[in-house]
Amino acid sequence: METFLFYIFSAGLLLTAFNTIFCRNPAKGALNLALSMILLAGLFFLMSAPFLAGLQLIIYAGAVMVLFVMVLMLFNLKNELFVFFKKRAWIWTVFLFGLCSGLISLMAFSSPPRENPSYSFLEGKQIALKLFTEYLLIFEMIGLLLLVIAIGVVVLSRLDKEE
Amino acid sequence: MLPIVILTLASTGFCLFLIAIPYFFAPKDKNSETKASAYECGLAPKQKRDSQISVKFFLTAILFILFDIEIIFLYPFALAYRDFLQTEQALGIILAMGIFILLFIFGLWWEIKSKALDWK
Amino acid sequence: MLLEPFSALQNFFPVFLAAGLFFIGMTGVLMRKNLLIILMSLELMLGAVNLNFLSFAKIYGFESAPVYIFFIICIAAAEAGVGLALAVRVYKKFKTVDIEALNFLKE
Amino acid sequence: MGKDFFEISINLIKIFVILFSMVGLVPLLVWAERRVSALMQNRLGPNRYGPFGLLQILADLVKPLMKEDFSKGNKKLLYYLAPILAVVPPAVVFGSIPFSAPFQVPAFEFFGFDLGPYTFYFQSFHLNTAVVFALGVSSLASYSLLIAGWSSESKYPLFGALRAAAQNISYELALSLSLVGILFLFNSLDFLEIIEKQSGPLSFSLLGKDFVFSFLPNWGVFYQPLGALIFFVALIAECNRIPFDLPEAEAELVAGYHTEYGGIKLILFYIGEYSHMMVSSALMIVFYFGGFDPYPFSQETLLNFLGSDFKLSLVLFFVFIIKFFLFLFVFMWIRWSLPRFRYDQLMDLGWKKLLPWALFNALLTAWFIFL
Repeated sequence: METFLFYIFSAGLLLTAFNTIFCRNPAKGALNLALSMILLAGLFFLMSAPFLAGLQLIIYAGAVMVLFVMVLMLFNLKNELFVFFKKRAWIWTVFLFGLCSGLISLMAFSSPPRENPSYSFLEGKQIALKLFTEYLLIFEMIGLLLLVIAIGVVVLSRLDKEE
Repeated sequence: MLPIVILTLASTGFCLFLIAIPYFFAPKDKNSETKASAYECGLAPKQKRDSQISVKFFLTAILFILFDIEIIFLYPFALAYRDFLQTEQALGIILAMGIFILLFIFGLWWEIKSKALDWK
Repeated sequence: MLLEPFSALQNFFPVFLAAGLFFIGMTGVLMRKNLLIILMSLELMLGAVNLNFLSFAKIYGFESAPVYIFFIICIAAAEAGVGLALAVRVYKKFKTVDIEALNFLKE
Repeated sequence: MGKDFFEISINLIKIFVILFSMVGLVPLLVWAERRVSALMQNRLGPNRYGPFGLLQILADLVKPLMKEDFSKGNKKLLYYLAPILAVVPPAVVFGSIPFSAPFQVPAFEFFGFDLGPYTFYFQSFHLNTAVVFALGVSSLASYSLLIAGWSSESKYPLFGALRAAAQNISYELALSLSLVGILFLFNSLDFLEIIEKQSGPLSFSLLGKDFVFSFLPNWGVFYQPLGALIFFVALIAECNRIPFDLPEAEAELVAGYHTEYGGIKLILFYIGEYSHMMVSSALMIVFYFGGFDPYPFSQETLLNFLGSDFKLSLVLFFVFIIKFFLFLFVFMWIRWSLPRFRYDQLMDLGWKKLLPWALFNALLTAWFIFL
């Protein structure tokens, strides 16, 4: 039953991903992307990583999408005409996807996966133990990055007051 | 995982069922222009609907994301806090989290001082 | 039950899905002219990378994959914020979100 | 869902029972709210139809069902999606809240099938990372505001939706920070474990010595009174209830984001709001008031007093229901006793006061645990 759900979610994910790109109105694109992020969180859930699924739900579906929808409402975009930048991009996509899936199947047949995997490292506590022992430096850098962005965004959005 | 999907489908189905009832039973009449116009306390809507909205909402949303990420880092730390106390380099980890929270507090203080958050 | 002949590929299915999603995001970035849609498809690509990390964590027991996913989620959200701040500035100055307008540096 | 056919069907029925009990409770809450507010302003609430005016609920529900289903504009799909999105996230989170202790069903024989032993959970689904899940899903609630405002295609609902979403967002920060305090204390993400850790008399060890207060229960609120207050205020703000319901206030923008909605779609918004209120009071109980933990007598004494753990779960269920209605009453009580905040006061409270205090509370707990 679970694999059946897995296929439904991945089909839904591909469908909404297509919609975010091929829709006329960017606001509909944003809502489609929100749905695809929720489905991605569902996929994480099915792959027995509930903590990451929860994070994905909070950050992507909760915060990023609300930001997009807010911005799109700010711009009040009319239904723009169906404008494509370059036609050749399609060919690139199909070619690279074929190449990539070939490489993956090569890897699949060459090295067998682990036998009885224990997915204990996906719980919240294990992530914390690994995060704060091995990747402490990156953690500090991200803290600094967020501070810089917080200040930068405020300054950026205040420039027009001086003009 | 399956019960969550069933629960969402059940609740959407229930809402659709509720919405469908008036579709069958309620009276339907022609869709006059005045009825279709936006509701502005009875007066005819003055100007076309799109207008410029202040950037303030946008700023709140971005600051929400940034502070939400910092809170997300606190979740695993809170979960494994008692285990960190047992490890030998516990003090290093707690110090690092102290610096992180210091940056968080400084960011918040700077936002408040620079009046980026107040509305009027 | 679908991929019985390629049973070795059975647990590689999310990797193919992630690759597909990544390239959909890539077409979005390459093909669309609206700055916002480009940012959105960028989010899509980063989500696909997350999915890839998780599936390889499960297949090959890659211990520190969740930490990478953690960082990618944070950086993607922060990047979306900054990207949109710039998009607002572009909209205010050029009154359009079309990236055709951003060719003033070209002489 | 379950090992054998019997368990799957039981789980399925349980999901629908919990969903319809939640949606069924909403008209009762509407009626209770009108009675409570009336008694507070010493006038009688609805008591014309049926005993104590209980048939008033029927009238409230049937009338909008018969209203003409009017909709306009070219965003029809989104116009209908908004009310549905208002109801689905609270319903899903309501399913994850444990109403009572799970009990073991022994293996029994039933029409020739021998059905193995399994545990029966008093909730739609049992998650071991329920806290993050509940927070993630309840953060989806701000979509219904935005879509409703945007698909009504007129200026004022758009403003109302933006303001409601901005308020919803900024109080979510304080909510998740006060949850961090809870995680410091009980460091587990599962609702059942958090409740289980809150049983027994209040006992903690500080600087080596441990204190036991036998008269106070071991609930979260006595460890973090400040965190409980912040959590409660943030929950009220999340449900857009007075004193935080400026975006829907009549005086401000007509009716905020659901101006253009009428008939059954408006009722769906009310169902969404009241179920969000129910979820909030249930979360408040689970985190700070010990879920289904009957303090005066511990669960063990109750168990051997009542015999089988099935009866124990039933008694614990009633304990939860009592606390649940107590908190719903507090929600209504606050609604009719506090004036409405101005919008900038509202946002200032969210960012400038609640957020720093929640952070302070989390750090304080960390410091105490460190000692």
